[in-house]
Amino acid sequence: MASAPRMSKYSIFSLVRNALAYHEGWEQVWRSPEPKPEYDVIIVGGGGHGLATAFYLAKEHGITNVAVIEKGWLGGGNTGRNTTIIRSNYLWDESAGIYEKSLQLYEGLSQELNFNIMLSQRGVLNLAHNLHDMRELERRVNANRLNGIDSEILSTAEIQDFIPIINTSPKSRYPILGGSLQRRGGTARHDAIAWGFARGADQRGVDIIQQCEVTGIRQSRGKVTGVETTKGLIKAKTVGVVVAGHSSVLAGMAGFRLTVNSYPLQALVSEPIKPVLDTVVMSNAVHVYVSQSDKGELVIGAGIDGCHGYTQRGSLHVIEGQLGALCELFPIFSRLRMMRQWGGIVDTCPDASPIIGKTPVGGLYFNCGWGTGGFKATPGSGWAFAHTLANGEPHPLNAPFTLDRFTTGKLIDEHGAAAVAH
Amino acid sequence: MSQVNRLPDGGRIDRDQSLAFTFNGRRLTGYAGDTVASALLANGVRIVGRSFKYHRPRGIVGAGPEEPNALLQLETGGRALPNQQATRVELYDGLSADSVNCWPGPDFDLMSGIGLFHRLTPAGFYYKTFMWPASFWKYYEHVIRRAAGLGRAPTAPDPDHYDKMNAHCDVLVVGGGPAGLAAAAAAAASGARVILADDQPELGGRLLSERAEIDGGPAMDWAAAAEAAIAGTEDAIVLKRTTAFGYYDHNFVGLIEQRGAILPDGGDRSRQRIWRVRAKQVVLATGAIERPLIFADNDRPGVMLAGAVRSYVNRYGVAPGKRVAVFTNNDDAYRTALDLADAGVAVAVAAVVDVRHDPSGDLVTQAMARGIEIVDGAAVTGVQGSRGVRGIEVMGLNEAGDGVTGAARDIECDVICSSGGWNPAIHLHSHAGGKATFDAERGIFLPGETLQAATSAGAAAGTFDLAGCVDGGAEAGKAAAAQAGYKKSPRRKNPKIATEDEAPLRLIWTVPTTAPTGRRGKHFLDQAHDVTAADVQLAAREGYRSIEHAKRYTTLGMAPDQGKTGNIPGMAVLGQALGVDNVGDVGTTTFRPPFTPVTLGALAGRDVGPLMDPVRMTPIHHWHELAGCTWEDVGQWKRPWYYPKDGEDMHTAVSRECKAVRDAVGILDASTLGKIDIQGPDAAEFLNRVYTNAWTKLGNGRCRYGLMLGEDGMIMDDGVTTRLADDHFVMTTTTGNAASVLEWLEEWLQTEWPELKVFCTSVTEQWANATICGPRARDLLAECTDIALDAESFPFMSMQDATVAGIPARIFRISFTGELSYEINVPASCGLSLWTALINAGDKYGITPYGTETMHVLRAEKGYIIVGQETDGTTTPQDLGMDWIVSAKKDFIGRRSFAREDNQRDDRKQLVGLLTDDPSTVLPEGAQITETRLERPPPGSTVPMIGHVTSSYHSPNLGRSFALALVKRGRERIGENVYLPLDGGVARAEVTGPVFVDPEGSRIDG
Amino acid sequence: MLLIPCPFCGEREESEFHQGGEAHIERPKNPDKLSDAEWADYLFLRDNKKGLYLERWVHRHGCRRWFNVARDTATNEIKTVYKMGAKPPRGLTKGRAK
Amino acid sequence: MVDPYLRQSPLAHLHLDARAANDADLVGAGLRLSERAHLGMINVRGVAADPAFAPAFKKATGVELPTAANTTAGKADGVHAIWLGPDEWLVITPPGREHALADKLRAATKALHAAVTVTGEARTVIRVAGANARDAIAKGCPLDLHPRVFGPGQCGQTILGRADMLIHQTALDRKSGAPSYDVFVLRSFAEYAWTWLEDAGREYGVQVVAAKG
Ligand SMILES: Cc1cc2nc3c(=O)[nH]c(=O)nc-3n(C[C@H](O)[C@H](O)[C@H](O)COP(=O)(O)OP(=O)(O)OC[C@H]3O[C@@H](n4cnc5c(N)ncnc54)[C@H](O)[C@@H]3O)c2cc1C
Ligand SMILES: NC(=O)c1ccc[n+]([C@@H]2O[C@H](COP(=O)([O-])OP(=O)(O)OC[C@H]3O[C@@H](n4cnc5c(N)ncnc54)[C@H](O)[C@@H]3O)[C@@H](O)[C@H]2O)c1
Ligand SMILES: Cc1cc2nc3c(=O)[nH]c(=O)nc-3n(C[C@H](O)[C@H](O)[C@H](O)COP(=O)(O)O)c2cc1C
Ligand SMILES: [Zn+2]
Repeated sequence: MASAPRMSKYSIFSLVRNALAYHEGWEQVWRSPEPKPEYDVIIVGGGGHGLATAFYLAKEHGITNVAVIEKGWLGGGNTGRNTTIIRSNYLWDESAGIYEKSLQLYEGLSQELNFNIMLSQRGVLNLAHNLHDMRELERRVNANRLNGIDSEILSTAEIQDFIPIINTSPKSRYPILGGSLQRRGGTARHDAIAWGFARGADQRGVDIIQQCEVTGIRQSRGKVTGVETTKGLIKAKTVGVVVAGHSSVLAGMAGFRLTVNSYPLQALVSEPIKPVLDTVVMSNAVHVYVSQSDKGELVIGAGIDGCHGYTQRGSLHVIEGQLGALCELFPIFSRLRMMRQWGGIVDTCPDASPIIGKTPVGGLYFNCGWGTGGFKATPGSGWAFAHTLANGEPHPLNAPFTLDRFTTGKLIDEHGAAAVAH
Repeated sequence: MSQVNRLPDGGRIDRDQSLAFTFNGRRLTGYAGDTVASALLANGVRIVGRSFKYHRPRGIVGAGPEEPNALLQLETGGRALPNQQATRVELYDGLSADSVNCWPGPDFDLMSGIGLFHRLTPAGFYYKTFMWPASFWKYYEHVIRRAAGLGRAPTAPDPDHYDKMNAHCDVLVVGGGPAGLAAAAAAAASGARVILADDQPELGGRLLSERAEIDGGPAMDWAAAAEAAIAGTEDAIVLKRTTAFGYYDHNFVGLIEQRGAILPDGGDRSRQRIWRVRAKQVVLATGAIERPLIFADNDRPGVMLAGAVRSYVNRYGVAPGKRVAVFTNNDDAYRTALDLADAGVAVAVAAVVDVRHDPSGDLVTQAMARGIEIVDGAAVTGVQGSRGVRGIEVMGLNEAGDGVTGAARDIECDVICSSGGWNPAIHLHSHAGGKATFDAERGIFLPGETLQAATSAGAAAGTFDLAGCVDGGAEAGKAAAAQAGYKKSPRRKNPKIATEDEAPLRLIWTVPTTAPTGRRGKHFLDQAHDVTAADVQLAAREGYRSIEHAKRYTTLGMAPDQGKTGNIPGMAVLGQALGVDNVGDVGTTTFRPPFTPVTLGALAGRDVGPLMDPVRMTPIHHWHELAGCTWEDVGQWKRPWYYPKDGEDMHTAVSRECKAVRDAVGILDASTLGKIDIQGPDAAEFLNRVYTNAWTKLGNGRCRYGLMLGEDGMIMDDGVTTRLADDHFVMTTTTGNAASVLEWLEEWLQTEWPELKVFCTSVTEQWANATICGPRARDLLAECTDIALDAESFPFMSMQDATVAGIPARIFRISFTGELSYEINVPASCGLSLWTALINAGDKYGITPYGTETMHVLRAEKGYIIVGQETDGTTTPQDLGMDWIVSAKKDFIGRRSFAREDNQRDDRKQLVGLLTDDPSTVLPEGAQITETRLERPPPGSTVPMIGHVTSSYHSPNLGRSFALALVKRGRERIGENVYLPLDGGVARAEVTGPVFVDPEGSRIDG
Repeated sequence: MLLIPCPFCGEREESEFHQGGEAHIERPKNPDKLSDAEWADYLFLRDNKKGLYLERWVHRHGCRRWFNVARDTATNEIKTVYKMGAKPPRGLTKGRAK
Repeated sequence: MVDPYLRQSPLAHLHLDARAANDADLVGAGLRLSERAHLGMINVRGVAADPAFAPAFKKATGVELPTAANTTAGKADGVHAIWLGPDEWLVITPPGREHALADKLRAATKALHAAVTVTGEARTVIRVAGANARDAIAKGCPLDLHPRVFGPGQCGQTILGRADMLIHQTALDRKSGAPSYDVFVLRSFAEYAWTWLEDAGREYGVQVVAAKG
């Protein structure tokens, strides 16, 4: 099948070589092919998860006759609008398994993709402001460590040492009682994840078809046969749907319902400033989290908006609330300014865990429900979903995350660990 | 005179008020009415900073929110303000400003060497490198981080405060230029409630910068009259220095007002105020933003926007240079040439370079008449002078506009006024989902369909002539008022405004030079982020073809100015690189709030410090405080955690309190418990449905414990409910869930069971609750009341009305500690009286106030659960061994879920007790449990867990530690050992039943 | 920032309300007769529609009444509100995500 | 009946009387605050559509049942009724009269589906008056309090800062013509609400005035 179109590698040497040629020799990161009538596998949704799935299908399973179909521009969904926090310190074994796999993949991803994703393992600190928080953190840290995940408790004094600008005054309304730190956690450059996976998948022959919306899911005798799109019918016997906030819309096309609800989740950035914050700081109790990007902006988020929505924007009062909390935690941020705010559409599950696997329709698989926290899972989710699509059965890492768990009751309740978005 | 560029007269500055300020330590002066930018220009300062990536010298470009370069650090310490646009900061006496992103200063910047490597650092170069060796990225990152960022954060907490104002109006007009003034005046005249907001210190908009005339006089006279008329109408609010920063759903608009006399210091007032405006109708008269022509080295200090130069000349009395060239594709820029030519001898117009052949509008004719040289059909192909413009190279432009012809000619000049036309400021229109349509003739986006009740007027709507702006504004204002219900509008006469005939512009998106773009000089699109046309072309070449990809790959438009000048040219450059026919098809990136950056502290408002969140206080709160308790935050409540006596640590205090309750009597403030009054003939049936157990047969005056589940079968809340009469119950809930349980009950009543005749009313705060508890509780109570207290007259789980210490009370004999206990409820206002009466009377029994920690120890000794501690949203009554409370005879919320497969698993976690081998080891709550002795594994490998510790304390009554835990198959394991890998090694514990004290319940009656 | 017309109190700011999810999900009369899958359907499966969406709100900081709202989740336009127990107004019927 | 000396309003510890005495000669304060402590309050639930309900209510209280949304009936310094919702009202009485009135209400509605609950202990009332009363409240209340929309006798349950509030515009101030409001808050939030209002009023000048009951 379609052999790798180009294979030029990125390196300091290629940069110098191209500089001498006025950068006119660079190849396309990905092609813009017209869809073929049929593929072995179609992936609907060109976000990080969809592209990672395509990449691992090609790389790990040798399946390259694959199309990724994206209605807008690749990476333009939640992948392009998240606050880039990466960590694996989840409570339950099932979650720990898949998120830790993901973090491990992240750790080698720049090299694997030959695309610098700027993984910055600067540590993620979760704050506790009351005894209940403290207990929950302690429980999670203990569970993490038995699951082989680095995690530690910091005292208030240690937090102050670690982050000199944080307000640990016992007089604040909700004083900081302690925190948990995952040092391997951090951030990565979100766009680079999408672009790196896209480039890697494209190099292995995957067709990435942008500006092409899936409008229907064709089935025959309970099995999927293809998808209708704004560029016509495209056939495939295996279809993986990875459309995050739009999952219910796609499920509706296929004739079933999901357990997800779509909400706006907002984030904002401050104007860029010189480095003041070297760690990701999150607080459930006062509802805010913040990190500083390599470019200098503070990247700030909180919980989801109060009502369903597909508008990709949210309500100002949510932002107002989160900034009250932020200025309490970091009084020196009060005079900095918000430069831009935006929203994404997150698909939340009742137990704050994802759904990755089979659906009532044969050959049709869904990967959704990552809600406020799936960026960190991107490589792991793609890796496991690729396995699922390639084998028709889930990998043990994603086997617990079935849609069926809502029938059996075997939920994986990660509300505590999922936190205020992340 | 030090202000070398100050014109001898003119401008709206107050020359009698001289203001001293410093720039990078240099002492300078300006006048009241100046901005920092105009004052710097007046003083001949050209280089104000260094560019983001290449550290090129940069000067002032604009005169308003479009400014990409002049971002200054204002003041220091706690009052520091980074990244302030010099064009928007009003000058004040003593102002101190510094350049950002350069060291030691903008004139000589050590980092400027970076520029030499510019060829190695095109857009996105970092994605392609810094990957080897893998472990080195963190060092590279460190360097990148230090190099990035602009200004510096303050170094101390903000000394200022901020506030907010909610406001409502019929018509909100954003922008106080001619269109906005006309709109607001028309709307106000109709009787509508009007808010007019403008971000400048004076109303007038562009009129402040122009020499326009209305009705034969200066246009600003007309503006002043309009302002007076608006301000004179009842209910109109005119807000200056107020920026509409975001337009949200349902006509909600956020404004930010600068209130302090000077920007960095609010004085006594809030420094800034957020106005949260809900308008019936909005008129957007936000004007237009000029865009530059994109030519080689168009970032040299001295290259400015033509309209901005007009502002400096007319508004601030400053000529930014001595010999000024104009480079334009339209007629409007000729106004700059004319105004400069009229400004006096101090400044000369070198030439107007026009990309059009034979330009012909009225203004062109005037310029010719003034003897200004016009070089038509020409392009600026190069700029001389790297630290400031010294001259330009001009060549002919070919027919297609993509190449140059003829011989190069140099023109000496020190300022270049560049104009590529004006873009309507459609930002606000777009924030809340409004569409934009492309006008290919003029190369601009116009406001299209909107989801909001809004109209755009004036330049914001693409009307560029003054008469049209005034007229369109008035029409829009009138129509908006009519939409809001104010139909009558007084007749108005259109003011007389002469309109010059202007010829169409010629769209040249990148001005060609003698070499392909990027090979000779740099064509900057986004000066703030150092993004060039070549960068965008590279993005296109590499496949980042969507405007959104190109934006993110090059960072075009992502700086604090959000691409106000560069985005549209950037879009066009991309369109041309992709070869699309209509560059408008490329589309814009999404406009997002805020229009200009908004202070985080202002968005937080007054919800910081002591007002960050209410502290809920019980009626006895201040007694506890005087008693020196430590507090526990429970939701918004403060509850006494424990009461340390002099020198006591927590452990000693809690032990003392625990002993007192088991040996004598303790007293607890339980006022925070939720209390819900439930009345109606169907009240018992209702309880049957919301609780797991049965309620119909509960006798009057009797109490019963209940568990409430979610429909998923998991425990949600618990509490004791008492029957006061056949049709009257009072329910208690946990402190944290008081509000949510009431809402839950209402939800079921209102949405699912409207046929039930039941009313619920919260009485949580109606009652104060002092709970006395311990073997001497009866003796104590007997001293304060007349009712019979023996176990027969007042049995466990019953309630009586009585008088306690003279106060009418409801006494509940229920117990959360296993001891004889009376929960005495009195009207809240009497809570403190009751408490002090009991404390006084209890003195001889050794009464001891105890806090939540002791309460937790005591209840755990009895194996009583706490929702949220022994449960975590995945716990069923059966898991806790509470099958006894689950009725098999009736349906209730959550019951059906028990039958599901996962609830039938035999390895579910069950509540048990744990006793460590070492009685002094208090296990950490949250410790995980293993079946066999296993150390904590090295990272990367795992150890199977079978449960975790939910509660763990030292018990003075047991003389040892104990714990409750949820353990897989826990009840089967009673008597076996389990292990807990901890920080200091592995602890071993025996699994026991969950009840440690008085399993027979013999203490309950005292 | 929605402006929600409470059918009882009139137009009020979104922050006074709480959204309670999809409307018209009736509790099954006889849960025991349902299969686990049917029960899961009632408990968890939702239309989560993009476009016209029927949802329940409670005026939490106002009159504390629950009511229904027909809102377009793609634009946030509120078409109408109606009381609990009332059928959705004509033309605004419940349906799958589109 | 409880002796009054036993009772403490939720703001008692702020010693407002002393502050009022202190502020007595203050002129020009734009915001005047006082606590109307210990007002009697009765929460009444009933079915407005039941034709017997409004008459029963009137009979017991002497006040017309306000059935229009956001309205009140009766005199703000005597017995009055505040609309809380379609089936919920708050009856306000002068201090000490609530139990007797509640009994009357219970008797009058005995045959109806109604619930009568004394709830005055759960709240306190802060009277907010002065030329800037509306401005101060508007800093944290999303309701439109403009006189064209919200006049004397009107009420609303809404938010003040981060607390719930029931606001009732009692009258126009005789001196200034400015509206005066009764702000009802739960007693646990009383100190927050008071502090919040004082803080909001700082720029206008705040005068603590003695309560008139
Ligand atoms: C503000 C915000 C902050 C967040 N912060 C974090 C964080 O800090 N850490 C973290 O781990 N996670 C975070 N998340 C969550 C994270 O962003 C997502 O879970 C993750 O990016 C989901 O990736 P995805 O590839 O599944 O979805 P997306 O990136 O949303 O991709 C789905 C794609 O499907 C496409 N699509 C939809 N419908 C169709 C159709 N009919 N046809 C074709 N294509 C279609 C969409 O256009 C989209 O591109 C955050 C989310 C948001 C919104
Ligand atoms: N001939 C041309 O090419 C041309 C082009 C554009 C404009 N003009 C002239 O400019 C004038 C346009 O009049 P107008 O009233 O439409 O606009 P204006 O530019 O005169 O006034 C707009 C006002 O709105 C303010 N503003 C913008 N955004 C704001 C926000 N978000 N919040 C608060 N204030 C904001 C601006 O500071 C300004 O004061 C006319 O005189 C017109 O002739 C001419
Ligand atoms: C981690 C992160 C950092 C961002 N930093 C910036 C920034 O520095 N400047 C900027 O204008 N936008 C920044 N954005 C916001 C984007 O411009 C954009 O708003 C976001 O990707 C959502 O897309 P949309 O606004 O086009 O819908 C950032 C976004 C993310 C996710
Ligand atoms: Zn209401």
